[in-house]
Amino acid sequence: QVPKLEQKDTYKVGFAQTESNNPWRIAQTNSMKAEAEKLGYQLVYTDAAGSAAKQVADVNSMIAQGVDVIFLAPREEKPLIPAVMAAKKAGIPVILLDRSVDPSLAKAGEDYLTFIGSNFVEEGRRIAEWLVKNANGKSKIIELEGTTGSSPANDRKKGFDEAIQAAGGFEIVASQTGDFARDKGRQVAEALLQAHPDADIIYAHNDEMAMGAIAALEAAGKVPGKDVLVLSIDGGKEAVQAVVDGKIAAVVECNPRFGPKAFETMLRYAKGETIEPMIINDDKFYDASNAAAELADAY
Amino acid sequence: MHTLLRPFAIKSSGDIARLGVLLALFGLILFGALRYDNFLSSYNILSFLRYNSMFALIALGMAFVIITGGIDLSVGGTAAMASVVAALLSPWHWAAGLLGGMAAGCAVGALNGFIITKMRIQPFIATLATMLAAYGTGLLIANNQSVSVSYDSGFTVIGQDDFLGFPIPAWIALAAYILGWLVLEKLPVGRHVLAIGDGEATAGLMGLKVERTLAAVYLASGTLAGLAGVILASQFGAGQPTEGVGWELFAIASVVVGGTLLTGGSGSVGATLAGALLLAMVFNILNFENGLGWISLSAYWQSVIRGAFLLVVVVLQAKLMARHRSA
Amino acid sequence: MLLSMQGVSKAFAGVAALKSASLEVEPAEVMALVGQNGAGKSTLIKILTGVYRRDEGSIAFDGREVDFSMPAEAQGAGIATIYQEINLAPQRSVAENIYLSREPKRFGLIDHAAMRRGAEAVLKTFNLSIDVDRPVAHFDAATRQMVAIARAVTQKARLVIMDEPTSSLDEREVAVLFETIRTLKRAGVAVIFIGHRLDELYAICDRVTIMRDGQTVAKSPMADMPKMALVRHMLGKELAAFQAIAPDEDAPERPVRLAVENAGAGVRVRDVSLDVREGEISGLAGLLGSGRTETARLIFGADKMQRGTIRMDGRARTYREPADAIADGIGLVSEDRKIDGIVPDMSIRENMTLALLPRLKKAGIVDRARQDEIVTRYIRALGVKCASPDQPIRELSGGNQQKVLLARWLATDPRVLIIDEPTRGIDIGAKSEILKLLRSLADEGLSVLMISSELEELLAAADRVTVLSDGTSVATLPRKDLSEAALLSAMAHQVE
Amino acid sequence: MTTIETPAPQPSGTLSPGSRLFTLASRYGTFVAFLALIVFNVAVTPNFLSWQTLNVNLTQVATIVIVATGMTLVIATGGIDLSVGSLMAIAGALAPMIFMGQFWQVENMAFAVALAFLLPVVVAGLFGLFNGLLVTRFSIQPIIATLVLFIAGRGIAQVMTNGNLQVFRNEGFQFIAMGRIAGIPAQVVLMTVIVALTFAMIRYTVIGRQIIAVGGNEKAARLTGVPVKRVKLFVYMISGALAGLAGLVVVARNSASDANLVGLGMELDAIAAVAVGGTLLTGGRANIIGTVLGAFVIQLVRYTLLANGVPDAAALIVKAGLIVLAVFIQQRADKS
Ligand SMILES: Nc1ncnc2c1ncn2[C@@H]1O[C@H](COP(=O)(O)OP(=O)(O)OP(=O)(O)O)[C@@H](O)[C@H]1O
Ligand SMILES: Nc1ncnc2c1ncn2[C@@H]1O[C@H](COP(=O)(O)OP(=O)(O)OP(=O)(O)O)[C@@H](O)[C@H]1O
Ligand SMILES: [Mg+2]
Ligand SMILES: [Mg+2]
Repeated sequence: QVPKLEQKDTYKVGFAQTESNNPWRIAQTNSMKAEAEKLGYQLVYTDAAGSAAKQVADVNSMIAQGVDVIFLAPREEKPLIPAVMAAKKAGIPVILLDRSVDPSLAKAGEDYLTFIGSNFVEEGRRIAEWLVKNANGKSKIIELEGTTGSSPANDRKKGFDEAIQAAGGFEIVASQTGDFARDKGRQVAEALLQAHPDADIIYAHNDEMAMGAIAALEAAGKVPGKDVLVLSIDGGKEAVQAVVDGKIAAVVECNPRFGPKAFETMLRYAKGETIEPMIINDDKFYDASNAAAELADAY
Repeated sequence: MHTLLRPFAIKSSGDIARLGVLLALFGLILFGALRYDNFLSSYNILSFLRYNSMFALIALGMAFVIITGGIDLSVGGTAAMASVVAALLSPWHWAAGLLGGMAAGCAVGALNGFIITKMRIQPFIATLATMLAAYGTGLLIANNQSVSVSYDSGFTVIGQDDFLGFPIPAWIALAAYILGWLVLEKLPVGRHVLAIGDGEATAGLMGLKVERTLAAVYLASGTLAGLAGVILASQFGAGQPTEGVGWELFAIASVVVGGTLLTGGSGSVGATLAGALLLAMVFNILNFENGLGWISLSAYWQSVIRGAFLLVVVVLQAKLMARHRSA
Repeated sequence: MLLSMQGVSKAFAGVAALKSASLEVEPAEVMALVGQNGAGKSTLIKILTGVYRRDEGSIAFDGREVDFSMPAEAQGAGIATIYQEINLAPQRSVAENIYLSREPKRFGLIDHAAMRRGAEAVLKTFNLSIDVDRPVAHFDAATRQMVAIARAVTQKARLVIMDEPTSSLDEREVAVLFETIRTLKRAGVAVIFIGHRLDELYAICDRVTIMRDGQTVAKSPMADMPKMALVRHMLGKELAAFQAIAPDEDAPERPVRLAVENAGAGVRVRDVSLDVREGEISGLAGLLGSGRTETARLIFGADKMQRGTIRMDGRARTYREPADAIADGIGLVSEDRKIDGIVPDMSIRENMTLALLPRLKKAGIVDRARQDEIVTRYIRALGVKCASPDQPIRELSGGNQQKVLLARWLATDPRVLIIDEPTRGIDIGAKSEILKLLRSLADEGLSVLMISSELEELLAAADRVTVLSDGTSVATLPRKDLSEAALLSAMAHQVE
Repeated sequence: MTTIETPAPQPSGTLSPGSRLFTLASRYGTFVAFLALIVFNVAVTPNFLSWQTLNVNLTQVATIVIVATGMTLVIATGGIDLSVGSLMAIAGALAPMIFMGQFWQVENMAFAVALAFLLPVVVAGLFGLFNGLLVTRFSIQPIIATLVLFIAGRGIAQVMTNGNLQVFRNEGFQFIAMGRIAGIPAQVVLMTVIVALTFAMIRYTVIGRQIIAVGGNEKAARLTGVPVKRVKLFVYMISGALAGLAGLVVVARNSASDANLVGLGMELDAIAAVAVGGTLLTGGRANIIGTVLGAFVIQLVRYTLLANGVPDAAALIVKAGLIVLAVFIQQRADKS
């Protein structure tokens, strides 16, 4: 069973972040810190710099420091299992944020408390579904993948590709990694647009690459939104603004503001409530129809 | 001087640097012990050793490579690839995983040796290329994602279990270091490695089999990286094709902080271990410092502090060596 | 016959270094291999030991055809070699260097104690008692040369090759070496001895092979080859007599240009005072390790001077860097050309003008025309044997490299030229040329400080000689008092 | 291309015309590799022969070339500079902060933009100077000396921006990456000018020759009066400043500065370009034209793999093979 959590006035909580090299992660970290500060808790924050192995070591050092709860944003599904198990053994409840761990090896409600976050496969599927409805005859897709081997890249590709295949009539002419980065995304888009001038849809696995792709389109003398539809995931302010401007056609939100919900869940557990095994964020969807209205709320 | 004291005699500026790194290591441990609760708890010590044994292994191989005047940038990629191979083979038998991973590392090492000695391409470039190739191969055979190891074949024992109260990976690293020390100090081939680092052409003229020795050194480095990959897979239950980024720089820094010159020709196995532990300790200290809550260090400050720490260590070392030289 | 090399040819980048050269050596004989700088002696040796591959020719060793692909194989077959540029691992200890690749072992592990004992024992036979645990780099060129010799003679080889082994040794060391060679001979070992000092060759060698321009031009028993004939074979012409360099004995005292007063640094240079006068060649003599090289480095600003004063033309000067000394018109041709002299990958042109560069510039840009002019002039004046001025200097023979380095400093038109072992590795023809050149430059006003281990050379060329012993200047002998006996007794001053 | 400073000795007329042709062809090893890549692309890659393709490749290669030029100088002295990527991030973070008025109120935009060009490059140059100081004053080995800023430098950039992305639009500033001079993209012009100046410096100036001498034999250089320390300080400073400049180009091109990512991995690209271009990492040589060709080869390989849909994992392997091959050809060429 998941270790119990005493009810106390203040807690020492650990937050094991996986990396902080993109705006999304930074927003997530800030949200966690802000909430901990608001509640007056002591936060032990670690950054694994993109290494699953280091993240396990980080969790171990939290255990050594005797934290009450561990919030873990696991970098990967499988390698973080030892961290979850070590915490369980040490009597510390773990709450997973934004990515989960391998369900065949660790179970919510048993080995860790719960998972809070979005479903990356679902994000890819949602954007694909929008495309199927709104393609207007466009059909040749360039896909800008996230960092090779990372789970959001794999899942966002899986969800999208499967849905597109099922719908039929579309062709993914090229799919290459842009490392979730604007500059790399732009360079890759520039090259792919040269090799495939007939492409009329670009699907980027995050906002940064989408912005890069828009720059590439403009440099190639094409009009994003008209000649080429740009689709993205994350839904940060800059991207939603781009939807308003008509440069991005649609974007699925993947909200990084985990702080309030994470700490609320923890307190509910301390009070003795049973926690559902999975808490899915309700992520918004922006397209021309709602972007202007929602812009102010975008993160 | 009494023969018993001979090993501790300070004869060269390298010895001084080695003394320096030991002092720094003890200083840092003392700092941690005084400042943080539970810093010297067995939990922290054991998990520290379990995790960092991977880096220690890689640093050992790197030490040998650097002593020859070379460099091996491929170790991180090799470890990542080896972890995938080990994970894929682990369902058969734990030994299949262990040997398979080491063989994968060995293969990259052999390739490095070939490119460097037969194609005569500089180690920096040769191993830069094999680093890319190792990552590529790892991703290909892993199909771009982490590969679960078998939890039934006993493979995870290697990385996760203890023996006589100490983590098995730490035992492995210890054994490797003892072996490494023996080779470097007590076997002719160790002397040859040092002489080659002193000057390849000269070593050849003195009748040493330079190419063969160099190839062996890269092979050893690759194999140790493969072993680190096996531990990676076993300890974390997965082969990870994207792990290992920056490990080579960590290893190089460990070796250099251990008083070994990148120009080759001198170096010490023991000091390399101390160097690796010292640099790893910085991460551990930073984690504890964050826990104090006095200052909440962002990840950014952490890298600034790590850089500054490295700076302080190498500058101090340089000063010590300069003073020794002028004395 | 022990060794027979026949019809060996070798070309580097299309330029022939050896043209069908041959060499034969019998067991237990000492074979002299002589020839001008660049004649191909070292190349022939390197082909024999597998450093280079030959283009043509055959080699038989001990009755069998051999084709060594690397020095390790030649060593394994019983050939020990001391190469021209001393080859030792500088950071390894003396003992390790002597035993590298055949370490004494106990239970499979290196027996460090045995190695130390062995090394001390063999060095003792060379009258050298040094700390064999110290890295070779801590010792000067002469000691290193002795270590290399010790390494070679303890290899139990059938053939020992020595490429200019005496170029950095003083007479006492040479005597020790010769004793060693005789011992080897008695044990049936053959020796190939390459050298430029004729007296030495006649003293130790049984037969001689003479090379010129990559070819073997003469072979004969040493006794049947008069000196003059040998030189004629070597040069392909008669040698202008090796004398008349010496200056006039009662020339008037000239003003002091460079004065060193009680200079010292560390333990190597304790207290050195000497004068270098305008238009004179001043000699600096001393035993191996007496601190001559270190003194030169102090004067030149290469090492930090801790005590004493240097005066140029009467004014006290401090040189923190060589650049300061150079700016004052001082030049230094260093002793070890491989470490302190050449920039191996740079061309002859660049190497020759390196010190001159700052003065060859117009608005920061090198004046190529002047550079060319200077380079051509010195290549001709010193007879540098090269394919073109654009050839990398590392491709030149040892002696020719030395000439380029000399030209490097002459080109700066210095007022004081310090020159450490000026004729090391230089053939007899070029040697008298260089000494004559120094003389004539002195006559034009240049002040030369010449460090030399060859007393004969000092006697022939110097106007006065300062003798160092254990880092201290113990005597200054004017021309009229100069004699071999006087020098030797001064050098022995504190040692005995 | 062969090295500039030491043209190999002219074969003395004994070679047949055929073998001379071969020598010539193999001497320009990198160039041959480059041509082979072009031929391959013309045959295989769709729409390769177009102005836009040339444009894309030239603009993309510009930053690598700029950084690799500085790297060539550092490597020529026998050093190496791992900090270039981090310095790009620092310069890239600094520039927008200046013209967006985060330090002080911007009153005159033209002035602010001029400052946004100048200040970051100067700061990066000073950081380079810091590298040089570590190398010369403290005799710290270059890899480690520059590893300090490799680790800390990006952290400094992130601390400056708090890790946040800075998005901007500023025509004046972005001219460096978006503008055109006589129809040629500004960054390409910039690259050409830098390469030409550096080439001339290496070949014709005293400091250029001294850089080579320091790398070729430091002891000998010092004994011939070369101001070794000053020469080294100079090259690290230039490398830093050029990295800063490249950082400006990147952020200007993206209309955004992301301290986390600007210049990430640039040190390896630059070093690979230098090596593929035939400059030995051991120092004593500087082949600027080779470096440019090396960068072109790396860029073309990247483009080829992308445009032909080679998956990332396989692309890594191909890239590795091509680097080894290119350096191998280049070295054989050097020997003949
Ligand atoms: N690696 C090389 N590359 C090109 N040319 C070379 C090389 N080694 C030697 N040579 C050339 O071969 C010729 C013979 O050189 P070698 O070193 O054998 O002369 P040597 O007789 O030993 O002269 P010294 O008495 O000066 O040592 C010279 O002209 C030299 O320039
Ligand atoms: N035979 C020796 N035994 C011990 N130390 C020696 C010996 N030879 C040289 N050294 C070391 O070298 C130092 C002096 O070297 P230096 O090069 O200044 O002398 P030198 O007179 O120029 O010799 P060389 O004849 O090689 O030119 C000595 O103080 C000593 O440390
Ligand atoms: Mg020779
Ligand atoms: Mg001397």
